[in-house]
Amino acid sequence: MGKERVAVVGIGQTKHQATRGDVSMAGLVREAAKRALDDAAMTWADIDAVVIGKAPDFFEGVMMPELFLSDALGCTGKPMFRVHTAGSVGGSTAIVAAQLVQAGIHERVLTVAFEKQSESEAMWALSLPIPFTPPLHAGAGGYFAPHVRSYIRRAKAPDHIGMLVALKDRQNGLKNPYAHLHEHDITFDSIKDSMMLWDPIRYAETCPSSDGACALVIGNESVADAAAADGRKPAWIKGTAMRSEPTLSAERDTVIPLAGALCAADVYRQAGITDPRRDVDCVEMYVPFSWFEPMWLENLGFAEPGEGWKLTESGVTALDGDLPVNMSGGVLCTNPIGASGMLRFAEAAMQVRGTAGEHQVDGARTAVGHAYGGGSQFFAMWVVGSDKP
Amino acid sequence: MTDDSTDQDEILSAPLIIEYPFQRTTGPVIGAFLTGLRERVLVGSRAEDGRVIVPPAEFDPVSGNDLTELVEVGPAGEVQTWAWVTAPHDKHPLDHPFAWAQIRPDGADTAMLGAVDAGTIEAMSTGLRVEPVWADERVGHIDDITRWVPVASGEGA
Amino acid sequence: MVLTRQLDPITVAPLWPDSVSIAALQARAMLDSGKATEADFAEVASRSRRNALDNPKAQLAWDRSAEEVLSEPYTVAPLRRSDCPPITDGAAAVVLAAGDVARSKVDRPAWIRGIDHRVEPIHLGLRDLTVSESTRLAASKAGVADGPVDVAELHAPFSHQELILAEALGLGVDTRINPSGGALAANAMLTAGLVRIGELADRVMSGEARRGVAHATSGPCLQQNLVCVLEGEEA
Amino acid sequence: MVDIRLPESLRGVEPVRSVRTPAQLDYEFTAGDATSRFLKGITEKRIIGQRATPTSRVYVPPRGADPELGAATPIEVEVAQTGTVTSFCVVNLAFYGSVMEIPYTSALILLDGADLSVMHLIQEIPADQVRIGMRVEAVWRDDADIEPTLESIKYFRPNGEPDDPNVRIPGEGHGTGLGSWVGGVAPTEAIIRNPRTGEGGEVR
Repeated sequence: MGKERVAVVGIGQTKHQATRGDVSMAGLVREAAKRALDDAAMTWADIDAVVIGKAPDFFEGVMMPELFLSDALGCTGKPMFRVHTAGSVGGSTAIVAAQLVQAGIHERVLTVAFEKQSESEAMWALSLPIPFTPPLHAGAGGYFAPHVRSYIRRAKAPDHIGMLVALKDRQNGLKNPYAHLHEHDITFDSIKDSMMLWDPIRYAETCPSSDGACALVIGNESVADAAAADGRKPAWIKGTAMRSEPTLSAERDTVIPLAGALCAADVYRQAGITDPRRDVDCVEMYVPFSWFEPMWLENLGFAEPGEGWKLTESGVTALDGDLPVNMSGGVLCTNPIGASGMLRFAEAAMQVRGTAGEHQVDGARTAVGHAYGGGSQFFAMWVVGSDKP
Repeated sequence: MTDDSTDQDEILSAPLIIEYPFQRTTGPVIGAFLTGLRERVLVGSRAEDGRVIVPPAEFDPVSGNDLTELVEVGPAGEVQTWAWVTAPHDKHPLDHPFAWAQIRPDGADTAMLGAVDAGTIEAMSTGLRVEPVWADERVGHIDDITRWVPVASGEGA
Repeated sequence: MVLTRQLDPITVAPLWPDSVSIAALQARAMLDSGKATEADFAEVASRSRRNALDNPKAQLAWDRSAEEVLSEPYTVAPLRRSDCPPITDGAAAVVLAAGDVARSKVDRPAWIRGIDHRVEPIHLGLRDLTVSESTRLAASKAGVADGPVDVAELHAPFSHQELILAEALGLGVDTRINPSGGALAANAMLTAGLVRIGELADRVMSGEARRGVAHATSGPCLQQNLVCVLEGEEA
Repeated sequence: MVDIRLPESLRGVEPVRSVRTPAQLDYEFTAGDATSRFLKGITEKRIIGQRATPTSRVYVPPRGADPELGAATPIEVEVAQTGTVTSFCVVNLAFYGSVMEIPYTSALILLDGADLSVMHLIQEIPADQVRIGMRVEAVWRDDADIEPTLESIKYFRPNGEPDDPNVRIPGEGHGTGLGSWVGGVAPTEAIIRNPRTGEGGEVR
């Protein structure tokens, strides 16, 4: 079955902060949505359907928050859907929205993802005291740190790689006015001297807890053509893919997850990418702990197994490198969990639209957005391009 | 699941209690509603079609645009629909039989939820006039209204 | 009590209004509007559980008259115990296939002819609780009225909600409503809508129904509604 | 922020900006059949896993199904109380609800005879001396304190055996842990394959 050509024609995000004490949950979500509508030169009435994503309901303690947010997003009388795939949800949500347009069901879909972490604390919600089980999981860091250690051993990576990633992403974040963390005085040594929280993960190698939202308007070919004619460049969606795998499988490779590799292979096939290292101009990937940059470089095919850290070490992934990674500062600078995946997808779209401001990669024509979630069990990716497919 | 002979009595279960404080930011519109409760005042927001919505909607339910005009309503109002709870749950606001009611404060065009302490089901009716009973110590929380009570005849009209 | 957590987190949820009470507000509005009586509610409750006698997967099935239901005390007036759904553990799965794949798997596929999903404001004060505008809109988009409806499987957890939905869907006397017993016979909440689609599909695939409508709901007092039209092929 | 027009009565008073809305929800957690059987074994100080077929992977603790095969795991297998550390982290962070004293070492331990690592504590060794490949053994609570919980194993400690130099890090070198891309080869031809669906490329 043929798919319609679709594009991102509007992008909005909030200023991300530890606590957005000035807005309600609904107000936060609207701040991003309104900016996306303005960017798309549309009003609420122009939207056919709304797709909302966020991570577990426990985080804010509102069950199925899409129900009460429907008023805020102008959903009355419209189709409204909620997507939930843990940390990858922002990416999955954008893909569901894109598919509603690709399938020809709607012409213009607003998609929004958010988290207001200040209303509660995600680490508590991720460490529920499950009966019969020792309380060992100290949040996501406690879960992922052993996998990072496995990577370091398998790849024979030197210790400083994680610190290099943290330094790069925090410095990239300084160029992004929406980023939560703006650490002007960060240095390699300050990262090295920061507390070892979940050995081998240091405090300065972890993501913050943020309040924030991201929104995209996705339109069909005629909507995108009209935007282009109006001087508002669309980001054409060249491929979308989602994959998942069981968390507790004896067959599972937690360093190079199969589902992540299959997701990448699928999205590259759709986008006609045969050598991602050569064909992709920049990548925005989901790196909540710094060591995940080299891990995902391998998982997504930008490097051979065991070689990802060498790209980081040699500066290939720097903003002025050959393959810039996390130009926005990434999850390490901004982590409103439910929105984090969509922020990656949005940054990729901004790059190919040429609207990324100070963190723009010159001449970016093909960009990859990536998100993962759960215990590395959900993966979502898209490839966007400046040229119509 | 693995063996039909499993004795159901051997399936283990244990209480799982989930409790969080949830500190919510209100934004200016809901914040004004809570400020009003603290000051013993009910406020609603005026929608684009002129209706006054209470609790105030932050956004127009039809157009989706921001609503910015807050107006004082009530505090007395009229029961629009109600449900009689014979056996209150321990989380309910009252520990004896009461009515949940959608109450439209005077001057408002929509209703808000409240617990009406009417004594008996016979004392409840659609159209009943009620007024809020304010907590002695109010902090800007929906619980600042401890309950609603019928307005004695001849009062509050 | 968990369902209170889906209401407005600042102005409603802290009051902990339980889901039966919220539904009862809607039932009272139905009575006050003159659109239905408590006897009408009882008829729905009685018919649903009687239909469920033929459904081996139902949780709650019995043969009691509407009069017997009316003699029950109120749970949350004006709702009686029999107007409310049971609390259910359950799951459902449906396999979808397109075109020739569907034809190769079953003799008589239940084709999805239309499906639509619409939402309304969560605040009860912003809605007329005696109608379901989002269901009406979804039914119109899904093309319910484009042909006769032999069977309707409606996700109406409370008896009065069936009456609201039947009106919103424009169902007439020729439509058999909830032959499975509906959500009053088993209500594993977030799967009860999918069960409706499965129940209808079974009837279409078996030839018992030619064309039917399935419905799913979510949120307080039918806030969000999905309508799905299934149709069989004549051999 | 939008400009709000307030009624006269609220002008000049300190506005409410946030509100506390605590919530407590009471659940009854049901362990299910597989976990209940496993925990029954724990009360007898035995560690019992499950597998789908006589040759398939042994899951400890069992979940009742083998996720790769998509099959139930009716065969019970008692595994050893010794195992190998496949990875670990040292937690230096106190967090809400935790009764653990920091720092503590939380490790993935592959019990001898099992195919999936369990997460548990390592003690009786300084945290900075814990190693991948280290051999460990279970230390149980006193008999009187044994309950149907994995906490009846107080922790694991070094058992004195030499490290296992060939420790299998989860997924590595078996199953699908094949890595992904092979230099210069198009990713669509990459050597990755899903053993169940066949999706992906050929096995190297």
